[in-house]
Amino acid sequence: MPATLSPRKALHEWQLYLFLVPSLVLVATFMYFPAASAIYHSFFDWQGGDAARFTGLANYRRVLNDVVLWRSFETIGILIIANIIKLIPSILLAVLIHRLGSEKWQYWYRVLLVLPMIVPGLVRLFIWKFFFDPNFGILNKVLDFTGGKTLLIALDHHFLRWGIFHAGVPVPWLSESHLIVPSLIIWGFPWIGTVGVLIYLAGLQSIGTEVYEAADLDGVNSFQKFIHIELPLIMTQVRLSLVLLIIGTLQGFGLQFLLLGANGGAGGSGMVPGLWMFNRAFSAGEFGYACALGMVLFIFILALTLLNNKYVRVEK
Amino acid sequence: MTDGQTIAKGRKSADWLKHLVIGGILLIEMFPFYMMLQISFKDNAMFNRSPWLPAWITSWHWENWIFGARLVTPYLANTVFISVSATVGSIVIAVMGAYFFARYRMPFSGILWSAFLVLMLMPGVANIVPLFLLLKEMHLLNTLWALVILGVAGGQVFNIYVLRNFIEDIPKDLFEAAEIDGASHFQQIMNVVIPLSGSIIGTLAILTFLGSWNDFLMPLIVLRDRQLFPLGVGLIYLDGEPVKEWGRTMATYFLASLPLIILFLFTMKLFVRGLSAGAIKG
Amino acid sequence: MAGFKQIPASSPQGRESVYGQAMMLLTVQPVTRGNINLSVQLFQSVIDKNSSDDLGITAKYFLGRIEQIYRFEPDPARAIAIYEDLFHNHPEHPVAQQAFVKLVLLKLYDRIPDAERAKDFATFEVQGAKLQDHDAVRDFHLVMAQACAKFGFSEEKRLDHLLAADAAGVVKDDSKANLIVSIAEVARKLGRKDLALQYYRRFLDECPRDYRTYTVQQRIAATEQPAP
Amino acid sequence: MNREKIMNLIGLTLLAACFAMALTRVFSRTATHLGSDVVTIRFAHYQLESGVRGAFDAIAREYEKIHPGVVVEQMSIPENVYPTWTVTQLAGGTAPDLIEYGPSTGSDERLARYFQPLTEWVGSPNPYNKGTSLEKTPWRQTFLDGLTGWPNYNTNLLEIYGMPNTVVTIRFFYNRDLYRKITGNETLPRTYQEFIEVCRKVEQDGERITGHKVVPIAGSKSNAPRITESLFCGQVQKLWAQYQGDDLRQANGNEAVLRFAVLKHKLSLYDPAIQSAYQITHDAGQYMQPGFMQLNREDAVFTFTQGNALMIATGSYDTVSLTSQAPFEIGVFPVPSPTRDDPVYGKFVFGPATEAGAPTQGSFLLYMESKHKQQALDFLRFMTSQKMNALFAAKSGWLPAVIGVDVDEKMKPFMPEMDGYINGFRPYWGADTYRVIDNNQYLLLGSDGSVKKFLDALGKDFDAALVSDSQSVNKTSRNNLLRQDIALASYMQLSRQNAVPAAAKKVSELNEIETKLELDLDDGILEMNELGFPPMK
Repeated sequence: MPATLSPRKALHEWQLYLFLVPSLVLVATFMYFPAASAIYHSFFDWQGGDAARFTGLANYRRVLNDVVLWRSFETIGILIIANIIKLIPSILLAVLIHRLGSEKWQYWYRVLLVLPMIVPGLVRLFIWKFFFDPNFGILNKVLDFTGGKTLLIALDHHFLRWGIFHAGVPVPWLSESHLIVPSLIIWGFPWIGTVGVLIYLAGLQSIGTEVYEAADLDGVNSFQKFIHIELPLIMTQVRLSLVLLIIGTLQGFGLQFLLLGANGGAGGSGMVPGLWMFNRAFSAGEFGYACALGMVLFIFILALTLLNNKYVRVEK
Repeated sequence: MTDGQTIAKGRKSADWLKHLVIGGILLIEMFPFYMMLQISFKDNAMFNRSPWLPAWITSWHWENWIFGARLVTPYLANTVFISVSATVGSIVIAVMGAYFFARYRMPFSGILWSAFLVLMLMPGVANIVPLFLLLKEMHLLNTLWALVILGVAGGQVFNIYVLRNFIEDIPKDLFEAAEIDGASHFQQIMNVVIPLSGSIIGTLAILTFLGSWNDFLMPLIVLRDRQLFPLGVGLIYLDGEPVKEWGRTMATYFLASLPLIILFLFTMKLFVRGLSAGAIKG
Repeated sequence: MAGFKQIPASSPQGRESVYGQAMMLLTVQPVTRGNINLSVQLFQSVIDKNSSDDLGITAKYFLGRIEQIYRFEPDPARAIAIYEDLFHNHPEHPVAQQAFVKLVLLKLYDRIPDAERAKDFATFEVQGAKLQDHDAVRDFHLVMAQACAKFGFSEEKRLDHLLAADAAGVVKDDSKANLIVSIAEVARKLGRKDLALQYYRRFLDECPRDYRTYTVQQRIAATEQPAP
Repeated sequence: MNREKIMNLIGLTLLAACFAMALTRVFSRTATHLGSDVVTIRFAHYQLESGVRGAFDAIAREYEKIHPGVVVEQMSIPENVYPTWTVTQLAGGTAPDLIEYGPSTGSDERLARYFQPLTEWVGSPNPYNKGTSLEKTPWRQTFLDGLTGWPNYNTNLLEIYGMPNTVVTIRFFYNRDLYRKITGNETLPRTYQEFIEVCRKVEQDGERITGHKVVPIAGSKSNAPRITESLFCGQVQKLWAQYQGDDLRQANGNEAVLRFAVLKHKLSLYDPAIQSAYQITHDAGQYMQPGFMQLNREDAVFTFTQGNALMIATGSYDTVSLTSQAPFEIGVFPVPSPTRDDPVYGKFVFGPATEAGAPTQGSFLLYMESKHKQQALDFLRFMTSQKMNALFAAKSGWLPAVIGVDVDEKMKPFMPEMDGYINGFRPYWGADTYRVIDNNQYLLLGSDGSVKKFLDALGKDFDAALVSDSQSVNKTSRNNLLRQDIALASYMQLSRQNAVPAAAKKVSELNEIETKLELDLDDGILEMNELGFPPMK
């Protein structure tokens, strides 16, 4: 953390504030004004037009006993835990690339990592929807071919008792209430966040080569090298990814909307808080209530972010 | 300082295994890229017959690419203008802002920082309407400057949040050394901050550039005259066609990303290698 | 609103502008309880000056409307009291007659035991006969006809009210189409064949392109040939 | 190391060069401002088919020919962005003069706040029909449905807002070669039983005859409801007749009576008619490819054009795109609904439903704050004149909305069938009941789905949805009533000072509308009070 300043020195360094002014002005006008409007409208019965009725905390009282919202927090909880676990592949890939002997290969792998970012989402969506297609999809073909299907049927019969896997009937991955969350978790295998990898690589770069030489001398094996050298040094980046992940997952609903529609799909098991906010605003026309939902969601995200900052310690 | 190649021999031998794993993962990551390329040479009938395997070179449909080129070129000038100005503006202002937070713990910096943090956590439901009204008041509607300013403002919160972490990791004595030589804050940024966090600045620049290069929602709402439209708007029309011409769409998407690829090949060198190498020596 | 304040409240235009200001307060967005209360006070000040001229009666009518739909927590009882008082004092004034229609609607559709509702219905039938204003007569009969269907009063009364509404003259095309079909249907159910056929035929030539055309033709065919 | 420097230099110069080129292009562009006396009329829509855009363009050019001082500009906006685009343009006051009706422009609140009611102009003939058979017909009656239904006539506001360009009918497109190969003949099914017979034949012998798996109907999230909803509505024709009231009102938009009947347990979802409606939905679902509910429109079209499905149900607007993509000949036949003598489903049905209520679409709304309102209205009259609608139908391949426009042979089977009974209600009666049904329909349409499993699952979620839908409808009618009351107050004032001649007539109209709205509102509030729920959220 930066050194705290005595008031006298701070006065001397007053021109440092000038550095923040441009950013502050831009953010205040173009980001704060719309956000403030959302907070303002959460106290109104507002249907998106300019007619609005002040109803004070009525929207917030309604949020408290909104069954669909609290059910959607269960789904989002599972997704957050899954996404946290899905951070690991990106870290491992970054470490692998970093440990490569030749600088030249490291550079070319870094370039190859940037390319997928350019491919528009439409293409990725097309491929993954095809992966889950019940009749032609790869997943069902692989399951049939490797006997995984019979395993699932047995599992379902004896253990799960959902009664959804039947011989001869293709598995409807995205239209069966029990299968939607697992499908959302599998989505995007092998879960490489190219942005994440680049950020970790930037962090790993600050490790001097002499540190590795010292570790080799002491006969440290590669796993201990990871735990004691590399992981601590990129903890700031990991903590950063955790924050971005929590915000992204809790606010995000694009994938659920594209795959399952505004109602959250079969059994409503694809319903997440962000999608419920979208549904209330655009399907039911209750913009004021959607703003109140937004505020409640904001408080959840804030709580999780503060928790993350407190418990994910970063020792230098 | 030994060159990279001769670093600890021990690690070199186990590299083929690493190459294998990295290569495998990258293959999966590059699959969409392959799909985009091979589909771009097919017409709908060929695509329907075999969506996955590339067609024989003899039956490639080059007219998809001509269609793509004719569609992309009119939008290029606007897109480059918006993306470059937004990226440069966003990074410069963000670096200054992050420097303020990271350099010293000034009075009120705690409040200001939480003000920034709050914005990042705020989910946007009805943000577009108030933003539009604001732009209307400022007579920025139907101008490219509106998109540049939105690009710069939009990137601030995220960029400052990321940059602050990295600038704080820079050892303090480097700053003190520069200060003793009489370097002003501005010179400290130029000589210490930028060289040391070159790669993260490069990554954020790529992200900001990409964001405004593909953006279609704000341009479509803010702009009215056709000749002001950027690339994102042109592409969204392709996606809207009820009869989806997959071949043409993919070819156009590839051509739309070509300038990005060329730019990254060069600027990647600039951010990754040039700057960081210098810092370690310094 | 600043414009209104310059004109002194006591002068004749002053009263008109106070009325205008009260009306403005109901339209200013966003609607707040404070604005509504202020509007009530301004209407009341207009009435206190002169409660029986055009402006006074209309102001009182809108006091009733505020209690009925503008307030965040509507108070139908107060609205009914205001409308009764208005109609009682100025039965001949069109606005007061419109208030009577609102009164009828509020009372019949309030949560009251059926017996009491039937009694009210009877008294309103008597009082309603005195209405002359065209709009009030038409709307009164439309409300009474709908109440018959909703609360199961006699179909004959429903038919009479529908016919009376048609006699008074419905303005909008689509309400006219609904009215004509309703009269024909009720007449058919009551076995008054000639009246039913008259209105079915009137529907066909006044509303040529309607989704009910085929069904009406079927009804005419069924009604014309003698019952098997 | 200097090779690094050179590479960096090249990179930087390249970037700078592109930027410089872009700068010159952007700033050299002279703003093409038009002369002040030229009037620009803009109309925005979200139909991106090239044929449709070409048709609108042709109409715009024709209009400019006879009105030299006017420029007509077409703005086509992609459908997925259209709601956001319209909301901001309306809120910002920069909307074009004519906007196409859509989910984001069609709510009562938006219509009443931003669009000009056209009721007063539809009574007189359309001047651009001079010299045709419709010369003296009122503008309104020149349309196939006389603008009596959704989306052009709003039953809550009792006003006409939209003037349509086309009418949408749902048909089955079928693969003629496959049909001949599998059924051995060319006769098309006319009744539901014959239709199921064909489906059964495809299911049994399809694979044997063609050598690959064939599905009777290509289904998807957007195609399946086209058939299942029309079959559902057919099955509840008699049931709706009991609730529709003497004015034979349409079910669409008047579902309040059904919501209260179910909440007061006078009508149960297990009612035989409703069960038969869900049963017929289930049956149709069995003949679609498994897991079709997760697929979208492109997947269904892909399956059909690949020859893996015999039929696909969609709107007449898909004719051009389907015929261009399918490597085989395509035929068309209407969705066969059960007849009265159908052994299983006959007893709940009057007969085939009228398509007079078929939604006329591609309707344009007149923006309230348009700077050239009269000119825009004139263009709207021109666009919906018989001659121009014929031009539109010919160029776009869509159906005309105006009477007397002859259609080429290929489109004849799509023309709406006017004769028929009033159709029943759809399964959902508001945003929340739609959500609950959408969430549970996999229990009905899945491979081992059943009506009982589906209805049991609806349970108390459906009741809660009925309450919340009723509450939001009550609030909408209260808001509509407030807006009417304020308009009425100002017209009362005008007519008292007889400043405006037509004020008295307007007062009479507004009183009539208010009476209807207040009857609906007070009915809704009474029902909710009797049920013990707060009338509004």
